[in-house]
Amino acid sequence: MTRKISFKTAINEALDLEMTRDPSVIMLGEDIVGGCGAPGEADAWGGVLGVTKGLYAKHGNRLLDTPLSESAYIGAAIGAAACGMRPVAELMFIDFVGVCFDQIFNQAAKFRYMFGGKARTPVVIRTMVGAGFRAAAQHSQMLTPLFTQLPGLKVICPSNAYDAKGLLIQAIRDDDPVIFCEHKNLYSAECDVPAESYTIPFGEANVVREGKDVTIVSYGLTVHRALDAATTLAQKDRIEADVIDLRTLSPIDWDTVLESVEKTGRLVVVDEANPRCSIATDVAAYVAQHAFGALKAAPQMVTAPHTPVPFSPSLEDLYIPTADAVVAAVGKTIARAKAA
Amino acid sequence: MTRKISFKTAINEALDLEMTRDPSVIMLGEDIVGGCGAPGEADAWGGVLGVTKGLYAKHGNRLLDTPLSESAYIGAAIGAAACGMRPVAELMFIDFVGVCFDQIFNQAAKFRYMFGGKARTPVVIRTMVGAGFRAAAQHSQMLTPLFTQLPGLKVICPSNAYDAKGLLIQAIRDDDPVIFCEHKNLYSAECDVPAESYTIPFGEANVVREGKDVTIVSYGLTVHRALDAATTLAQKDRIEADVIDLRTLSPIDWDTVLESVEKTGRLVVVDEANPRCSIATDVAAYVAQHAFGALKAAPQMVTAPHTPVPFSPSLEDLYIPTADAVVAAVGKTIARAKAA
Amino acid sequence: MSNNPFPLSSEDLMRAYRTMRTIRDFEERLHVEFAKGDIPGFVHLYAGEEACATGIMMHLTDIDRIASTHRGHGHCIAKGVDVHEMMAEIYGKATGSCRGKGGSMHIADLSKGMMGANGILGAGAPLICGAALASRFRGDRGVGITFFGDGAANQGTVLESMNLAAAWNLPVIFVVENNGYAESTSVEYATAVDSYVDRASGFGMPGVTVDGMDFFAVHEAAGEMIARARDGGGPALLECNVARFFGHFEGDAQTYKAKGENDYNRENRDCLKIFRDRVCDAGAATRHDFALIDLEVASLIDAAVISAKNAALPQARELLTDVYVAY
Amino acid sequence: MSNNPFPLSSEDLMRAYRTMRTIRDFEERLHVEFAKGDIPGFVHLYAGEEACATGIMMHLTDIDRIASTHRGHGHCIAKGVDVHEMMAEIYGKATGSCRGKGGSMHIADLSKGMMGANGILGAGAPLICGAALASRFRGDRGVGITFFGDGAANQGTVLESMNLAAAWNLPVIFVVENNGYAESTSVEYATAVDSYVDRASGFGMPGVTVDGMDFFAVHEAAGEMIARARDGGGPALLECNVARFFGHFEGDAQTYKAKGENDYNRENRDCLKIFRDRVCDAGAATRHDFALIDLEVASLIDAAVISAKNAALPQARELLTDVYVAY
Ligand SMILES: Cc1ncc(C[n+]2csc(CCOP(=O)(O)OP(=O)(O)O)c2C)c(N)n1
Ligand SMILES: Cc1ncc(C[n+]2csc(CCOP(=O)(O)OP(=O)(O)O)c2C)c(N)n1
Ligand SMILES: [Mg+2]
Ligand SMILES: [Mg+2]
Repeated sequence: MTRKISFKTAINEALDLEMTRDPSVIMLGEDIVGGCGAPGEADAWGGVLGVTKGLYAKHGNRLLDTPLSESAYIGAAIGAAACGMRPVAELMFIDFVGVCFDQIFNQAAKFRYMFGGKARTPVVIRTMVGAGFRAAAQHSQMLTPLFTQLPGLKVICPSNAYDAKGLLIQAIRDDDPVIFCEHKNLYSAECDVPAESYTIPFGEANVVREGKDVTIVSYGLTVHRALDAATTLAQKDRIEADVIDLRTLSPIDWDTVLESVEKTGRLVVVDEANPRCSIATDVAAYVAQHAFGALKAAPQMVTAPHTPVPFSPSLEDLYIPTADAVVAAVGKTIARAKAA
Repeated sequence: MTRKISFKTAINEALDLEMTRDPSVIMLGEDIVGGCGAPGEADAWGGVLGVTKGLYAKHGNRLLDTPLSESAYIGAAIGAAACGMRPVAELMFIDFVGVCFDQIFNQAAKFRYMFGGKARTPVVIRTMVGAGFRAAAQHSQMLTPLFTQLPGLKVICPSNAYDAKGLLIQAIRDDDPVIFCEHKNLYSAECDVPAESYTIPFGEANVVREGKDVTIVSYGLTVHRALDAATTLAQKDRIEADVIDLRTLSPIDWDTVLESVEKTGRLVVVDEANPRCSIATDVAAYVAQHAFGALKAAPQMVTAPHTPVPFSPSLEDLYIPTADAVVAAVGKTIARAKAA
Repeated sequence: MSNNPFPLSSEDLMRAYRTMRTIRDFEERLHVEFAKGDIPGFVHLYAGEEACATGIMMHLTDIDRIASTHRGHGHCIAKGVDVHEMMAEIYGKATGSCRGKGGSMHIADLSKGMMGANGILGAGAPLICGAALASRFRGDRGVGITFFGDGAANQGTVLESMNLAAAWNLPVIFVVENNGYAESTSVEYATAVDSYVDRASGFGMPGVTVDGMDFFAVHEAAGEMIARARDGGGPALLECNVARFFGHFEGDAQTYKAKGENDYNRENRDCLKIFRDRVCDAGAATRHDFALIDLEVASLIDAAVISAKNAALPQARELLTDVYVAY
Repeated sequence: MSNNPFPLSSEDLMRAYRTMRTIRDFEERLHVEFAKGDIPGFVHLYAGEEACATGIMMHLTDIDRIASTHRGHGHCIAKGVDVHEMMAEIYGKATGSCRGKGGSMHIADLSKGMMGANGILGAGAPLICGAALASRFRGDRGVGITFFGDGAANQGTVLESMNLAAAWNLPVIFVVENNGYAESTSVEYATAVDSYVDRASGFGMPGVTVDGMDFFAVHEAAGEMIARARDGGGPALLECNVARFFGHFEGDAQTYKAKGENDYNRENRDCLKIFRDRVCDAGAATRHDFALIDLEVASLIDAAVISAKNAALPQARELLTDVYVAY
């Protein structure tokens, strides 16, 4: 059965299904239940934005509210994973990673290698990413490049409710540490989602729009900006864009990207992260190295500026790459090709 | 007066000169004095590899050994910087950043922006980077991309004693937070260094070898691998490489890189970091976007593999990009150009 | 006034009241304005906890530094940050303390010794150790105060900083504002101790718990600690038991609180009422004196809201400035 | 043996001695081999502290888990990790515990409940909380032990974990191996307290300090704590005062130590001597029994070194394997 549900509900459903299916799945996080031990309602919050609401009622103490000690409880999730559980830990905002980064990148990510292949650490770290919430510099970052850089981690960033559900179920069943990035400005976005359980494999990008003139690669929220840009381009300039939603950043589906560029000869990468050492540079550089012959014009990168995220709405609205910026970048790839 | 001194001595000299010149310079770090309060010699260690040895004798309690609490003392250095001091904090190995990352990337890096331009945070974080020391997965990383990604930080990584001294003095005088990366396998490498004080501005790459056929861009230890490769290429194949030592990764000297590629039409980037979202992708992507017309062949990236650093010498020796790998990558740019 | 039994002059008493009243009105007004939908982002209100910020800050001058939290408006006001600029900042306007770039969670004014509200729990503790260290190197006798909640008290950063401050004998006061909740999680759930003061001795510093709704109790305990730290006596831990009158942030339905909890606190634990009653009962001021301040403050807050609303948003070019001093 | 006044059977006494002797010989031999230049990387020796690891580990089985430190050889041996594989790992050989990829600072054997030495100070504490949590969910009555030094005791990670373990009433024992130094920095410099046990009550758990050079003292204190934790009584803190006989790592000139400090410790605080003398004096075993073990262990270590030296290095393709289970 397929219904229209929100991204938030899809996440909740994925967690519910996996907790029901597999008793080794547990959840840890700040206020993911909410109000444990307080005089009021026990299932009060269900996470800071209500994403995990209702799960405590069903799964009881397999959900644990935590003290405000990210190193301790993210590390505990990792330790429990190394001992056979499948914990899903919530790092409320990815921006908080600075207080628990070691457990993620030196412990979880490296156990298997350091221990000569003798460890498995099936932990999922769910975390909110991205700007647009007026949440300012320390609650709005798109830190996907930092995690993608690091061997031993898998990095997922879905753009819609359908993918969110399938990728999260996959993440929970996956035997490696997964950083699961949920864009807070997508939480209320709805789409058709089956009620049943299903998985989406890692490393398979989604071609969300087909076209022959230019390849636009993105992930997360900016996939929608890319699609808006593609619509404008089609309507105004009869330019047909292939729009690729990477969905998973590590592993990444190079084949789909290369195939598209072989067809279109033009590449625009749209990334909400800051520009340096970003997903944008990652994709542009890979394509330049591996599909140079196919490129008819310089690859273009559309990213956030090299600045922290500003608070004021007037500035934040300029921060996330806009559809206009994508259109302009596509224009450059076409103009240059013509000029060449 | 110019003498041959080691990278290590050059760092020590820079610190000594700046502490002498400016009373607001203080130093904090684990065992940077060594043995404070112990019955033995007070200036026992001078840092884990002796880099700061002797400075306590000269500058006394302006050097502080710290408890093993990186968040607390790196944060204290940042706080003191925001209050008008110029602290130089030592993070023994860059790999330890996981226990104090927040203070660096959410505090130091963002103060100025978040506070509307009303803060200055002139802190330097000196730290050891890189593999080759048989120090295994948690003491050998080249995490330069993580810091370069983040707006608000400056990232420096010198390849020789001369640059180390001039760049460190510049870093201490600089008004922004600087991550100063010292490759542990360069510490004993010597070159000519003036005894006097001098600075090297940030954002100026160094063309360490001139050639017309291919541009090789690198930084830190791998500059030497690039130079070795260039020598081989010249001797064996009469290929003359321009070798660019970036020296500072953020800011980065795009002009010098672009100028060279305009001349040579071929680019190889050599980076000891892991491949994804690396300095290699950063440079390759930037060049592809901004000098596409000049490129005669696909830009090539030579990096560490997407793995943690292995312990065993037999594996670690394969980990850091070798001169042979650089030669092979150059070969590809030439072969492809010929084939095209 | 001859019949003043308090350890503060009558001017200081009225100054303290004015500060508390300013915080209260600022927050109550934000609550109203937020509900209208005009205020962007997350807003955490300090209403209820005014005596804590004020009782401590009465001992400080601009040379002393504080590091605040996500719930920072009260600390800012008590430390002397301009109320108009604060309000404008919360509205995201170019006239704000941070020119609109920081917002509620990042208000700072280094010239007043206010090192910033902070969106990261516990992050202020190391920073204030650095401020105290700077004071020591400069010999300016400045002290540093770091505030954190009962939740943030469990951040490693805070705990490390206590050890650092004790090991280095830094002039730092660690202030736990224990309002019983971290978001929706109770302090009883998050720790296995009755009081955070139990931790002080484990780091080698004295600790005291006070009723944080009682200005005089806070003022006295803080005064002793601050004087001691200023004279080289080292750090201390002050736990203030307080109540927050609103939710964790604006929009919080507060279902985790007991029924009637807020009403009870407003009725019986309002630091402003308690202060006013005690001062009036002692005859050190009249209800009229207080009423005058109430009026003044009301119009200050009114003016701040009006000017914040009318102020311009930052211009597009501001997006790219202030990342570095030079780059 | 009828005249055994100890709370261990005579087999267990000899097992404890064998463990301590194995650790000692392993470390003394590494010291010698390192000086020859054959051993790559950093090596931190545990010699001197054997009674601590052994006294604790005697209470554990494979279901119980430990998280170790950079100075991990002793913990590994006491937890039952294969000595041959350990030695090969330290030489970077393909036959090592981690197939040569980890080295001294990353020896692990999850099948023995040994969750890894660790190159990051304090990092084991959260991990062991997770192990204990897993035990609770599985109902297997397993306990977790996390070791850290007097230096690492000041890492926020460790302090946070104490609160977490207490709040969740986890079966975790926090063991501070206080050898007086963190690298070259003394514990007196790095803290303002006499004992780390002063911190236990601040997190809501009991704490005990023992002479960590006395196997029986460690064994008794640990036994009580572990039994209590196993029965759901929650976490505890055990401080073992020990001495390291060598430098921080091999190559350390130890100039920060007092003159004669190492000699004094070897003479008067050698846990092996103390143990042997007490057991012999009580008549629970003879010097001959001990000498036999000494011989056995010596040949075990010899064999381990020889086979490690002769073993093959990992092959090139190993560089790229074991990053993920599947990618
Ligand atoms: C490192 C970090 N973790 C989590 C959060 C999210 N967060 C913001 S406020 C808060 C609760 C803080 O509780 P407490 O410290 O008691 O302060 P109070 O809100 O009660 O004043 C949480 C969990 C954060 N900002 N930073
Ligand atoms: C987070 C972190 N900081 C610093 C280091 C470097 N380091 C390794 S061992 C050590 C000293 C540890 O002292 P202690 O905890 O007392 O253990 P001991 O060596 O005495 O057994 C230091 C500073 C590290 N490995 N990790
Ligand atoms: Mg609270
Ligand atoms: Mg020690």
